[in-house]
Amino acid sequence: MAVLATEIRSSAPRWLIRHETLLAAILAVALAILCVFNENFLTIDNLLNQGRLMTEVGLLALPMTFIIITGGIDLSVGSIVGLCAIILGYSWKNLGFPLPLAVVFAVGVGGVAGFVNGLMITRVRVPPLIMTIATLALYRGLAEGISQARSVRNYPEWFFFLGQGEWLGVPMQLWILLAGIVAAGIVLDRTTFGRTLYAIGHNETAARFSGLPVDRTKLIIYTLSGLAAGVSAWVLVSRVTTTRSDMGTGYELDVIAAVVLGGTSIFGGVGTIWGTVIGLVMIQLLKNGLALTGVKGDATIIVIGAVLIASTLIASSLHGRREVAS
Amino acid sequence: MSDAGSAVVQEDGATPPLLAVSGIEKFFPGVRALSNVSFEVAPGEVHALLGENGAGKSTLIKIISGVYQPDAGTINVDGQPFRFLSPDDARRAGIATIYQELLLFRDLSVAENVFMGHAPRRRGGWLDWKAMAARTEALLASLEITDLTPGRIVGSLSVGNRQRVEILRALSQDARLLIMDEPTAALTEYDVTRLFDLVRRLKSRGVGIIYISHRMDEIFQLADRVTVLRDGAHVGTRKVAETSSAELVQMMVGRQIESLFPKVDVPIGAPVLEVRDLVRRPLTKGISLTVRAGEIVGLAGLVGSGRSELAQTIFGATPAESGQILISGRSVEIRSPAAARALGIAYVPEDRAMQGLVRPMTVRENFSLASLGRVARFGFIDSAAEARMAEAGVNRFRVRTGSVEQVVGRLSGGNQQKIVLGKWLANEPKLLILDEPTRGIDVGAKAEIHRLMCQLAAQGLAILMISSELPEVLGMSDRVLVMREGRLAAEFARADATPEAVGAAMMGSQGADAGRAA
Amino acid sequence: MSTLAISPAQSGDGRALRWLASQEALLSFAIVLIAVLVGLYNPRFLATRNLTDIVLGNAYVAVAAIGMSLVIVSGNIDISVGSLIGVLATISGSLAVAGVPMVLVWLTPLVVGVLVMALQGAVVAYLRIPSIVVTLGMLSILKGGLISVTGGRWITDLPQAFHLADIELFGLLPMPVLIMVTATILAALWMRYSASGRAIYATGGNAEAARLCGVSPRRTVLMVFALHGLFAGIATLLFATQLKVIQSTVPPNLELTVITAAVVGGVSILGGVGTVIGSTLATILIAEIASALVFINVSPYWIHAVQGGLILVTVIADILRRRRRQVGG
Amino acid sequence: ADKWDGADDLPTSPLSCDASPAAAAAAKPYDGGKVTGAADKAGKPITLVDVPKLIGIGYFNATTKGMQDAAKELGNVKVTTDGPTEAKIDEQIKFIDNYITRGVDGVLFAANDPVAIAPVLKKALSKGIHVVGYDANAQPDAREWFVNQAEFNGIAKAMIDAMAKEAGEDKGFAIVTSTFTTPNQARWIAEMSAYAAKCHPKLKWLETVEAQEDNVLSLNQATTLINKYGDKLAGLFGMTSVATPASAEAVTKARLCGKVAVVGLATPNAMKPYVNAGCVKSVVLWNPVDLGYAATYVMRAVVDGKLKPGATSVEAGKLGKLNVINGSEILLGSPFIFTKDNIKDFDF
Ligand SMILES: Nc1ncnc2c1ncn2[C@@H]1O[C@H](COP(=O)(O)OP(=O)(O)OP(=O)(O)O)[C@@H](O)[C@H]1O
Ligand SMILES: Nc1ncnc2c1ncn2[C@@H]1O[C@H](COP(=O)(O)OP(=O)(O)OP(=O)(O)O)[C@@H](O)[C@H]1O
Ligand SMILES: [Mg+2]
Ligand SMILES: [Mg+2]
Repeated sequence: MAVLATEIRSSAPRWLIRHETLLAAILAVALAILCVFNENFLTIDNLLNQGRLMTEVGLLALPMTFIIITGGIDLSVGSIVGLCAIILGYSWKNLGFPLPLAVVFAVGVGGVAGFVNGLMITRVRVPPLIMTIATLALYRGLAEGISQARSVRNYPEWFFFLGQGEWLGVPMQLWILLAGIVAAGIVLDRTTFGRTLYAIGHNETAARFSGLPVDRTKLIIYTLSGLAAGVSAWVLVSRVTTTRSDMGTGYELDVIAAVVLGGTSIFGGVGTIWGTVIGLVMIQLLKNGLALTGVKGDATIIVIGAVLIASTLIASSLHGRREVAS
Repeated sequence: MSDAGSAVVQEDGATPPLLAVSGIEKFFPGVRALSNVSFEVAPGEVHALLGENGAGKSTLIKIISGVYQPDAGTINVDGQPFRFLSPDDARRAGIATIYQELLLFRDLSVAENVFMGHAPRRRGGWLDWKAMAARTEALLASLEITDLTPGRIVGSLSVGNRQRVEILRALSQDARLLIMDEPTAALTEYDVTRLFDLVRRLKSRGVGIIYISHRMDEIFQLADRVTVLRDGAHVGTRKVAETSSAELVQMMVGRQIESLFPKVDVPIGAPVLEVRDLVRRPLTKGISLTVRAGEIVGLAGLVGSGRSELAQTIFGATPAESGQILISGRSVEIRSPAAARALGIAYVPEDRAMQGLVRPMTVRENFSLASLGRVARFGFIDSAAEARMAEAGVNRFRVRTGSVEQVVGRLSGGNQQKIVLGKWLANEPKLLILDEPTRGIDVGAKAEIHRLMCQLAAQGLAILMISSELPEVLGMSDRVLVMREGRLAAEFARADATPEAVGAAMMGSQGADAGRAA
Repeated sequence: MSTLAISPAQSGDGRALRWLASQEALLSFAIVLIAVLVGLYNPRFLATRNLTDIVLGNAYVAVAAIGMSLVIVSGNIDISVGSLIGVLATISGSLAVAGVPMVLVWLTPLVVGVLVMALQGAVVAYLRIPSIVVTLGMLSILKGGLISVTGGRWITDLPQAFHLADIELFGLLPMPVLIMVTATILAALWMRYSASGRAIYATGGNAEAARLCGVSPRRTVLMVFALHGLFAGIATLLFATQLKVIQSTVPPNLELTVITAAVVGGVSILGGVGTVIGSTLATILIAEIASALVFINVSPYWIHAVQGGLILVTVIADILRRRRRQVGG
Repeated sequence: ADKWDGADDLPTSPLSCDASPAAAAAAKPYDGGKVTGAADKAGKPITLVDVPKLIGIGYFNATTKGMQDAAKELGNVKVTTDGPTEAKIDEQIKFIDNYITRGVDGVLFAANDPVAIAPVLKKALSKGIHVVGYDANAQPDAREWFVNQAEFNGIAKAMIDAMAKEAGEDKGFAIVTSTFTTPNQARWIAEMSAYAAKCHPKLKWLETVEAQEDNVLSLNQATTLINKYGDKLAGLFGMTSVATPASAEAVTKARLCGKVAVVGLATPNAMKPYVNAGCVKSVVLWNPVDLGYAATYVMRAVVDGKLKPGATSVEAGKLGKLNVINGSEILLGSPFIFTKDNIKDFDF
C-alpha cells in the first residue's frame, strides 16, 4: 500500500500553479474580449496608468497575503492609510517637520499601528479579525481627531514626483510596487520566514512545538502591514496632492478581494504572491476595461463580484486540499 | 483463511451473527485501503481487530459506522442487509463507535459532547438539559469516574479525560454493537481496567463489541476472537483461546519480532538535564530530576498526573514560574520552544496530530521544520539539501511513504510518529523528551522505535520518556520516576522497578480515587 | 434572562453565579455603568425618552446582529448583510408606493432575504467556498445591482401605514423595541433548547465531529444562512420604516456595524461560541456609547476615536475574562 | 461650538444683514485653466461625461435630469453620468481617468475634493478635453469654468435669516452635516457662523454633528441633539439633502413640530411631507435640475467658443443670461426657498 500511496502526494505546489495559470487564463480571455471592444484598452499608456492607480492597494495586498496565509486578517489597513496620510500632513504643516522627515515619521506611525495589532494578537491572543475591526474604527477616529477635519495642501512640487512622475517611462510608484512584489514573492517561497508562515497557517501549535518563532513572525507581518499602509499613504498623498482623514476608506475589502481571488485560502496555509498579483491585475483591469467599453461603475462592481465568486468556484473544484488539511 | 473465521461462528450456534461484513473493498485516491475483507461479530462477543499501522482497521470500522461508503461488499445486521449512508443510519441500527481521532467540541460541556446528536428531549422536541446532566452523571458513576462533572468544558480537559468523554458518548447510545478504535491509547492501566470491567458487563448483556488495539495483552485479556488485517487484506481470524501472540504478530507483520524491549545497558555519562524545584501551576508543583547522557529515564503516572505539563514546561511551551533548569550543568532560562531547541532539547509531544505534525504539509517539509536553519543559508532554504535531509530520515527510520512529497496527514499513525521523531533527531539534540512515544503504534513500529531509542542512548543522548504503558516504562528505562498530582512520588532503579511497586506509587495511598480532581 | 444568558456549555447548577462571570453580565454592567456616569454628568441622558430612542434607533442593528451571530457561531461570516438590507428596503419601499397590500410589503423583504441568504448558504455549504469570499462577492453584486436598477432614485411619499417603526404599543412601547426583544429571546431560547440550535454550535466547534454525531454541517450552515436572511428581512423593516424617504443605496458600513455588535457580544469568530443575548446587549452598548459621547460634549472630531477605543477595551476585557476562565479549568 | 473656517483656511465674506446685494467685488480676471489641443467641435455633436461626487442620491439625480433636459434641447450633445457609489475622492479620480483614456469631448464634475481632483482634471485639459465644474469646485486652474449654484455667503445668509425668523433671534440651534471634511458643507457652515456673528449675534450655536450621507444615522444624531438640549434647542440645520429630512423626521417623532424649527438644504420631494405638515417652513435650495442644465449649456458654449476667458455672461437656454463672477465662475442665481405654497410645483 505504501507503494500505492506514492500517487497521493502533496498537491500543494502543483495545485497552486494550476490555480494561478487558470486565473491567468481567465484574465487573458477577459483582456482579449475587452480589447476587441476598445482600442484604447491594450495600450502601454493605459496599462501603465492602471498600474499607477493600482499601487496603493497593491502595496497593502502583499503583507495581507502573508497575514491571510497564517490564517489571520487585517481589516485596519484602510484606516492606517488614512491615519498615516494625516500624520504626514500634520507633522509637516503643524509640527513643522521637514517633509522628508514627515514622510518617514508617517510610515513609522503606520508601522507602530500595525505593531499594536500584532502585539494584541500575539500577547493578549485577541483574534485578528476582532482586533482589526476594533482598530479599523480606532485608527480612522484618530485620523479624524488629529486632522480636525482639515486637509493639508500646497505640498512642494518635488513631493509629487513619486505619485505623478515617471522613471524610464514607468510610473514612479509602480517601481516601488514591483520591487515589493519581487521581494515578497521570494521571501514567501524561498525563505525560512515564508515556510514559517505556511506552517503557522496549517497548524500553529505544531509550528510552535517545532521551535518556530510563531509570535515574532506574526508580530512582524502585522507590522509590515502597517508599514505598507504607511508607504501606500505616502504614494496616495503624493498622487492626489492633498491629505484627508477619509483617505483609504474601504481599501481593506479591495485588498482582501484581490488576495482571495489570487487563490490564498482564508483558512490559512495556502497562497502565493504571484496569485495575489494576478488577482490585483485582474480586478484593476476588469474595472478599467469595462469602463472603457462603456459599462457603468455600478454594473462593473456587479461583474467584479461575480468574477470573484466564479473564479474561486472553478479553482476550488480543482483541488481537494482542504479535506486532507482538516 | 477467512472461511476459518466463519467456521468458528457456525460452531457458536444458531443465533445469526449480530454483524456480518463480507467482501468489503475501499479505495482512496491511489490507495487500496481494503480488499475483500469479511468477518462477523456474534452477540456478546468481543471481536478484536489487529493489524499494523495503515493496515486498514480504522477504515473498516468507519465503513461499518457509515462514515465511508464501501466500494464493494455488504454489511448485514441480524442477517438483514444494510446500507449506511451516514453515521446517523448506523446509529439507528444500534451501532456506536469510539473513533481513533478524538472528535470533540472543545467549547461545549461534557454532557453536551456525550449527547450531541441524540440528546434527551422534552415534550415538543425541546432539549432536556436536566436529563442530559443526570444521565451523564449516571454514566460517570457506572465508570467510577470521579474527576469529571457534566458541566466541565471539554476544552479544559486532559487528553486522558477527553478519551473518557469519547467512551461515555459511545456508551450513552446503549448500542447493540459497540466499536472501539484504540480506546485505551490515551488511558493508563487504571482506566483500562475500569474500561474492561465495563466491556465485560456489556458483553454479558449480549452487546457485540469490535475492539481495536495495538496492545497484545489487552486482546488476550478481553477478546473472544481476533481478525488480523495486513495492507488492507484479511489475513485470518482466530479464536483467542487457540492462538498465541507470536502467531498473531507473525500474521500481521509477516515476520517474527525478536524483542519488544531491546534494552541494552550503555555507559551513563554526565548530567544533561537537571531540574530543580520546577513550578508551573496548576500541574507542576516543584519537580526536581536529573537525566544523564546515555540514560533513558521513564516517567510514569496516571493521566493528569502532570507529566506532559512537566515536559512542556521544560520545553518552554509553558514556561516555568519558578525553579531552575540546568543543561549540561549550565543554568538556563527557557521561555519558548525555540529557546529549548537552541539548547539542544527535543520534545516529541503526546498529541501527534495537533502538536507534532503539520498534517497538510509534505514529509519533506515536516522533516525540516525543527531544523530549518540547517538547510538554509541567510534564511534562504536550499530545497536540494532539504530533500536530502528528508530522504535520509525516511531511510534511517524506515518510514513507509511513497516519496518525501507525500502529504503527512495521509500516513498511518506509526509512520507519522517516526516522522516526528526524525524531525527532531535531524536537529541532533542533546536531550530527547518523548511523550507517549508509542501511543497507538503497532508492535512492529513500536519495536523499531524502541530499538531506535536504544541506539540513540548508546550514542550518548539523554532520554526522558513519558509513558502510560507500564511494560514500556519498565522495559525501556534505566530509572523510573513516578509522578502523582504534579509531584514526584517515587524513584526506582531499573532493578527494583516492579509493576506492583510502580503501580502502587502511581495510585498513591488513597488508591481508588486516582487521577487529578479536575 | 440569566437562564438564557448563561453560556450553553454550563449545566443547570449555580446559574446565577456563572452568569455573573459571563459576557452578558460584563455588557449589562458596562451599559448600566455608562448610563449612571453620563447621567451624573447630564441627567437628561437618563430620560426614558432618550433611553428608548437609543434602543429604537438601533433595534435594526440588533436584529441583524442576531442573524450574524448565528452565522459566526456556525464558523462562517457574512459581509453582504448591509447591502442586502439596502436592497430589501428598496424593494419593500417600492411595493408600498405601488400600493401593494401592507402585509405583502412587510413579508416580501423577509422572503427575499431568506432566498438570497439561502443561496449564499448553499454555495458555502455545498460548493465549499469560504463564506467570506461568497459574501464579499455578493456584497458588490447587490450594491451595484441596486444602483443600476433604481438609478439611485429615492423612494418618497410612502403611505403612512408603511411606517411600522412609528407604531407604539400602549403609546409607550415602540414596535421596533418590542420586535428586537422578542426576536432576541426567541432566538436565544431556540439556540439553547432546540436540537438544530445546538447543531450550530456543533458545526462551528468541530464540523467533522458534528458529522459523526449525525449532525449535518451542510444542512446546518444552509439553515443558518436562511435564518440570517430572515433576520435581515426583519431588520430591514425596522430600518426602512423609520423615515419617510428610502435612499435606494446601501447603508454605509452597516455590515461592519453588525459584525462588530456580534463579536463585542462575545461571539467567537472561530465559531462554536456565543449567544444572541450578548450581541443584542452589545448593540445597545455601542449605541449608548455613541449617544453618550455627544452628551458629554466630546469634541466631535474625536468621537470616532473614543468610540473605537471603547470598543477595543470591551473586546479585550472579554478576551482576558475568557482566558481566566479557561485556565481556571 | 468650535471655531469654523471651512477647514480650508479661506477667508469668510458675510453679506450685509439687510437685503442689499454684496458689494460687487472688483471684476477678477479669468483664472480658469486652459485646454490644449482640443479638436474644434463648434456646432458638431459632442459626447460629455458627468462625474458627480457620488451617484444614487436625490440631489445628483436632479442634476443629471437637468443635463439630460439640456442635451435634448441642444440636440448635438450626448451626456452620460457615471461615478462612485460613495463620495470617495480616489474613486472619483479613477472614473475621470478612465473617461480620459476612453476619449470624451468634455468632463462635467462635482469635486469630492478641490485639490485632490486637480491633477486628473489638468490631465484632461492637457489631452484636449474641456472641463466644467458644477456644485463643488476644484482649484480654478484645473478646470475652465465652474457653475456656481449660489455663493456660499448667499446660502449662509438665507439659512441663518430663516432660522432667526423661525426659531427666534436669541435661541439656540444645532447643525447636522455629512462630514466635517466635505468642502461645500464646511464652507457653508463657516460662512453661516460668520454671518450669524455679524447679523444675529444673539443666536446660540450649540453643536455640530456628523452623520455621513446616512439617513438613519442622521435621524439618530438629530434625535440625540433634541434629547440632549431639550428646550434649549430651538432649531436644527440640515446641511445635506439627507440630513434635512432626517432632522425633520426627528423633530416630528419627538412631537416638537413648531417648537424646534428645521431649516436646511434639501430636495423638495423628500421634504414635502414635513413642509405640508407644517413641521418645516423653509427649505433652502437652488434648483439642482437647473444647475445640471446650466452646466451642460456652459460646456456647449465653451466648445463652440462662445464662452471665452474675459466673457461677462453666457446664454443658458431657458435660464437666459447667466453672469460670470469672480474670474471663471458662472452664477446660477440666488438660492431658492421652497415653502408650503411652491413646493408642490417641484418634482425631484
Ligand atoms: N481519507 C483518506 N484518504 C486517503 N488515504 C487514506 C485516508 N484514510 C486512510 N487512508 C489510507 O488508508 C490506509 C489505512 O488507514 P487506516 O487509518 O485504516 O489504518 P489503521 O489500520 O487504522 O492504522 P492505525 O493502526 O495507525 O490506526 C492507510 O494507508 C492510510 O494512509
Ligand atoms: N486541567 C487541565 N486543563 C487544561 N489542559 C490540561 C489539563 N490537564 C491536562 N491538560 C493537557 O492535557 C495533556 C495531557 O496531560 P494529562 O492531563 O493527560 O497529564 P499527563 O501526565 O500528561 O497524562 P498523560 O501524559 O497520560 O496524558 C497535557 O498536554 C496538558 O496540556
Ligand atoms: Mg486507525
Ligand atoms: Mg501527557
